[in-house]
Amino acid sequence: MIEFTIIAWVMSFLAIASALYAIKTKDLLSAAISMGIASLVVSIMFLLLQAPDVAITEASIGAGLTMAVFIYAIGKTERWEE
Amino acid sequence: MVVHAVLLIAIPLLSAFLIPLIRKISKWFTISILTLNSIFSILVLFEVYNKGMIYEIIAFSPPVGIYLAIDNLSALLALIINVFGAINFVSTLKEKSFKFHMLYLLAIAGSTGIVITGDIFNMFVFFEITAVASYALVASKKSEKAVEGAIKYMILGSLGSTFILMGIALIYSQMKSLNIYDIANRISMMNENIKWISFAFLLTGIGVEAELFPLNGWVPDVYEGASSGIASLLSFGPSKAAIYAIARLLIVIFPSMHTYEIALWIGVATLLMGEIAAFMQTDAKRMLAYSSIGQMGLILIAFSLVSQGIRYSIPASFFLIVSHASAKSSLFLLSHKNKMGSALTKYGGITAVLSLIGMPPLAGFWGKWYLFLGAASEKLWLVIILIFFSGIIEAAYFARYLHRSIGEEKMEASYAYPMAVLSTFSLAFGLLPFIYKMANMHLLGGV
Amino acid sequence: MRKQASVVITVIFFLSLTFAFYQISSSYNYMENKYDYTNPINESSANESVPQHYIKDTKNETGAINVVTAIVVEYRGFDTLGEVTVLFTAATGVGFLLYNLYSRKKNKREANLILREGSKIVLPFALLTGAYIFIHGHLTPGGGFPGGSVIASGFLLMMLSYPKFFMNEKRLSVLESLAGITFVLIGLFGLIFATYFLQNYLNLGNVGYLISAGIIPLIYIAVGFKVGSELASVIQNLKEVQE
Amino acid sequence: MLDIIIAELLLAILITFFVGKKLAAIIAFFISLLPLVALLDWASMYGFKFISFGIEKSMNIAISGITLHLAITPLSWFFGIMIFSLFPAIMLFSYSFYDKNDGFYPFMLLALFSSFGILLARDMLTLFLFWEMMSWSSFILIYRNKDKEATIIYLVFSTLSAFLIIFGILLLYSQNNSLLFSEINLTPNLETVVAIISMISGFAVKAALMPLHVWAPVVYSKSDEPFVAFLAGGLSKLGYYGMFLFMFSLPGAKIMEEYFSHISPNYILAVIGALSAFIATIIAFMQDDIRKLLAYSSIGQLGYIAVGLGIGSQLAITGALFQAFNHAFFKAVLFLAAGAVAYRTGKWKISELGGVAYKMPITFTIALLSIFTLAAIPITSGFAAKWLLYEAAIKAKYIFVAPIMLIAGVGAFLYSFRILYGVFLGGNNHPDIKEAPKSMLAAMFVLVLPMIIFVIFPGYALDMMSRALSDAGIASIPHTVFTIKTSLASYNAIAVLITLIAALIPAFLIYKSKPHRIVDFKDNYLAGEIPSKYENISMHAAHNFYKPVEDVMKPYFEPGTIEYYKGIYKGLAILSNTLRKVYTGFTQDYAIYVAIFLLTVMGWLIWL
Repeated sequence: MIEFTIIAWVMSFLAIASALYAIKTKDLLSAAISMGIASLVVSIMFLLLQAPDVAITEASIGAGLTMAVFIYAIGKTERWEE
Repeated sequence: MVVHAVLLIAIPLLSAFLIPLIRKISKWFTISILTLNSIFSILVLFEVYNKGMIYEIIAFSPPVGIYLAIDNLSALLALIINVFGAINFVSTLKEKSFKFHMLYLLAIAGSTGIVITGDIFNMFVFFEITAVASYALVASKKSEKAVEGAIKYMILGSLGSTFILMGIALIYSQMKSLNIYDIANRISMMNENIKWISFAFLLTGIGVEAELFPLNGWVPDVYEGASSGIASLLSFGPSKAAIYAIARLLIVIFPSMHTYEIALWIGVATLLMGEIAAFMQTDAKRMLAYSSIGQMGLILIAFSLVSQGIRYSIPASFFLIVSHASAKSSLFLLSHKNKMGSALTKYGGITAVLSLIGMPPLAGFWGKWYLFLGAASEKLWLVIILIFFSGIIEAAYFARYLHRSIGEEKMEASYAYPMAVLSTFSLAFGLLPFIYKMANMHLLGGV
Repeated sequence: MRKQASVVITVIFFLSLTFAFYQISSSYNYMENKYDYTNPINESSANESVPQHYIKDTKNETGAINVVTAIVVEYRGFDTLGEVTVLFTAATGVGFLLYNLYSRKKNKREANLILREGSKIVLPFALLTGAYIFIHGHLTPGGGFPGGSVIASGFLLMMLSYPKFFMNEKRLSVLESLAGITFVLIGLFGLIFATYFLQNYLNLGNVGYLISAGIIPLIYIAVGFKVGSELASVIQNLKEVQE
Repeated sequence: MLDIIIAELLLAILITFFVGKKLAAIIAFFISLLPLVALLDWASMYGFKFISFGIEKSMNIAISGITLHLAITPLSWFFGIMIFSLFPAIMLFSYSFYDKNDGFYPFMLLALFSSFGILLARDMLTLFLFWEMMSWSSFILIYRNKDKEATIIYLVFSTLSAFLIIFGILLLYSQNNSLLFSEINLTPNLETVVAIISMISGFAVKAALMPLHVWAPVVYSKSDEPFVAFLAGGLSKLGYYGMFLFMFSLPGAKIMEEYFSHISPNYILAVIGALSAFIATIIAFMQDDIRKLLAYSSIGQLGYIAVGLGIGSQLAITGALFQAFNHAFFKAVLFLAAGAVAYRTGKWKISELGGVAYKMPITFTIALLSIFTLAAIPITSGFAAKWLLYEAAIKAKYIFVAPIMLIAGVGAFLYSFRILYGVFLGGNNHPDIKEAPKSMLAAMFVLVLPMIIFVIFPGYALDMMSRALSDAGIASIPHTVFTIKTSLASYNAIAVLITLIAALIPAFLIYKSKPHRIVDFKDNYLAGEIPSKYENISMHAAHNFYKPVEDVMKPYFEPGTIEYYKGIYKGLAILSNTLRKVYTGFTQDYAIYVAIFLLTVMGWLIWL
């Protein structure tokens, strides 16, 4: 059980850190990527919490497709926030 | 004949899915589907009128499954959304894209779903459908203002959706149920603080759609940017559905003195804010948008009077909803050109304005009358005086608007006819005697 | 001023959220009190809480091993129909707004060799995985949504590696429509062959086998196709937009 | 029977929407006779019997879950006679006044219908319902004329009036739990008093009492004359009907006197009425637009009625009712006459008119008779009414009120003179006009008849009033057909008439004995005013006739009530413009609002 707790803490920290980085950074591309990382971490959390269905969905949509949409959108506009 | 209320949602969804296959005739198909749905909604209304509240189970009986729960107000709102949707569609006939028609149908289906569902998560899902369809419809004018409005709407709307979801999650964590009546029966067992927190989340989330102050920053921009037909759709569809959702929240799930009081003062703030902001507005659509905010406040006040004035609260909201839906959608259609050249538009515009100000025998009068009786039975004199104050301001800017709209220029028939028909509803609902019995039936099966 | 205010409010906001969740965790217990329904259709309901019902009776009632699937498709199938529609609405909205902005003539840079060759190998597996996920939705974790999105991500991979890769939009939307129609029709057949909308009217079959659980696999296949084609078309729409 | 009358009225309203101008006028004329027929039928409760159809005296109609209680009372009968006599005449007048049917007839009939409803209403909701219908039908009639200020100001003030009335209704309802007049028991407590005062101020808006009169000059001067004749003659009387109903039929006046030990609102009402009469008279004789002049004159004359109601004694109320009756007719006639003159000349400015009497002698004669009544020249019924009021004020020791009223009465001569001289007499500015069309003349003649009758038989008028008063439990003044007896003196119309004729005969002989000439308007002095060099002066005698008085008075009236209302408007505008800034247009701000809202609701519910 202790391993689970440690992993959970690490994962939460990672998720929050990458989310904060996504807010903080001026580079929209890395913001999108760090959002993807956050979703990936969250999907691992889901898996640990025994919700495989949600984990699969989160991984493919949150980490995959959403990021692609963001990146396409950034490609059409500006990469750097002013 | 058994009326399946679920068809009100299933048919537009089915046809929305079907439209890409029959792109060429999508316009006429949409019209026929909207007409069919209007007929269904009228049948549902009569069913409710004859039998009282209807429940329709979907897949499994609740609380494990979902059901639709239709009371007099939701039947009325379903009727308004579908019938007005069909009439209002005439004004958007110029749109050729089949995707527009799909989105229109989805917005109608979503708003109908919000009002007839008896399950809180299902309500959220329909909120999402309505909201997403509305964002696209607002932006469909493709002008800069429309896109700006749509983006604001989208940001605030998604914020609101998140809050609704959080509120639902909090409730589910405690009650292990999503059925509104199941929750309502056992709400007293809920942890007091979580109850209030989830109420706050739900109120905030739905309040964004229901144009409550101060959650309504998107309103003026959206109504200004959207084309007249869509502004009209928004004024009778999603916003009315959302205010009804708040009523269910307030009256069924969280009935308590505190929530009524909070809703009352939010309503008063919304009313005053909307009317005062509309007073000096020069752009017609923005003025109507602010005025909508005010009217939503009025409806919320009506809903919040249920503790003492329950006898009057439901009829008041019933008539206010009808009056506002018909009058405001008609005025938004008028704002297409703001010219009342023909007799038809004159009739429509003047009837709408008189109903909003509350002149008998239009529906708006009965709404305000029952609202006042309800407030008087709770001895809320301050609230009554504030409503008077806002009413006078309303009269001033509407008179100005009417005067400005005088002109020889005529509007297209596709705007003039729906406008006149929509206004007629506030006249008809004020005069038909059986409407009163309908209005006076209790909300949600016996509050 | 605005910045400071927003910082302060955000801090307060999160503090209160923390408070809320603390409250929840401190009072977390299953409430198992008896129901007291005034409303007539609920009289037959069990004397147990909804989660317990899901865990105990899912197999008998729906024939699905995966409880989540049973909940998503059967017990709360109407919600799923709604969710599918949300996605559909979003896809339609994106397509509608970007309709006049397409350009397909631009020269685009080729992706590098590894990506190109790798994606050729990965694509069949991605599609197969996606199909597996939604066909086996009632047996194993997964279902229509993840399956569809896995398929869509396979196509995303193709778009990334071959900038000229292009899916026929009309066919995509026909597929999407057919899948949606199937879903609603399955529901409507419930109204006709059984009593309620979306009610199961097929044989539940042998629990645990591929062909079992009544309408669940059918719906999930429809959902899978729908989600896959929608997401793919959304991405394609975004990709093809003129700059 | 009554339901048939109501149905016919409604049907006629619908039909007149769609038919042509002539047919609409004819239908409107005959339909507008219906209420009069009903009233004559109901006259049996007065002991008269003219015709008998056996129309029910009371009826209940259920509509939209509400029961409308309708019944006739002596009080409403009295007001009904005076209001419904106007309508047929107005319809007759407008037969040649309008070239096309653009909404005048249907909405005028709607106004008629709702006046009928107001007078028959036996519960507060019915009263309010018809009151509002009246408000909006007249709003549409005003809106037809496309004047911005009139449109806005009328709608705002009728909304204000409606809200004041409904506030009173709600206060009374919350105490008695009934809307029926017969079930309302007034008790002297704060809520009742507030209710009565609120209602009186609500009705005072329509009655154009002084601080709430602002809409009247604007609307009167910017609308068509046939409609204004109804506004001034009929609608304002309905305002006083409402006041009378709540002050005396329900004894609101008594309750207020019981509640306030020192100065009761009744006294304040009397003072306001007197001031209204005084100030409006002074403003009236400064006007150049004949419609504005008549509008201010209306406000002044209506002030007398308020004085009567405020004093509240037997004499005073009789005087008030008498004054109301006279005013209904003479003001309608004057507005119609102004309309007839404008129909022929197209002018409303006194300084552009003149000598109309030579071309339109019948119009002139009729207008002259009403001006006599307006100016309360002895022998006219106007004099009888005002005399009763003066006497009541003196007897009630209203030291402040009586002199002001007297001065205002003299003021009425001053502006009546302007109409007479500036419009009708003097040099002829309009050589090629004709007499007004016959339908207009007939309309005006019908309306002037009661004034002639009551000159000789004031007793008949008092008969009608005494029944109306008995409704409120007030005994009538002793009178015969020719004389009115009060404690101070007795007024005998015949005696006065004989004296007057005796005095007039020598005057007439002197006038005839010498040849005289018609003085041209331009043949006069400038009354001591030196025209400034660049002023585009008119040499018309009526132009700046009272300039010296005006120069003295104007500084006191300049920052009048209108300025006060403008101040309110400006304040609201500033408030609106400030509050609108909440909507900054930045989505970030809106998101912050959402968070604040969430926290507020949460905090409120958890910690309160």
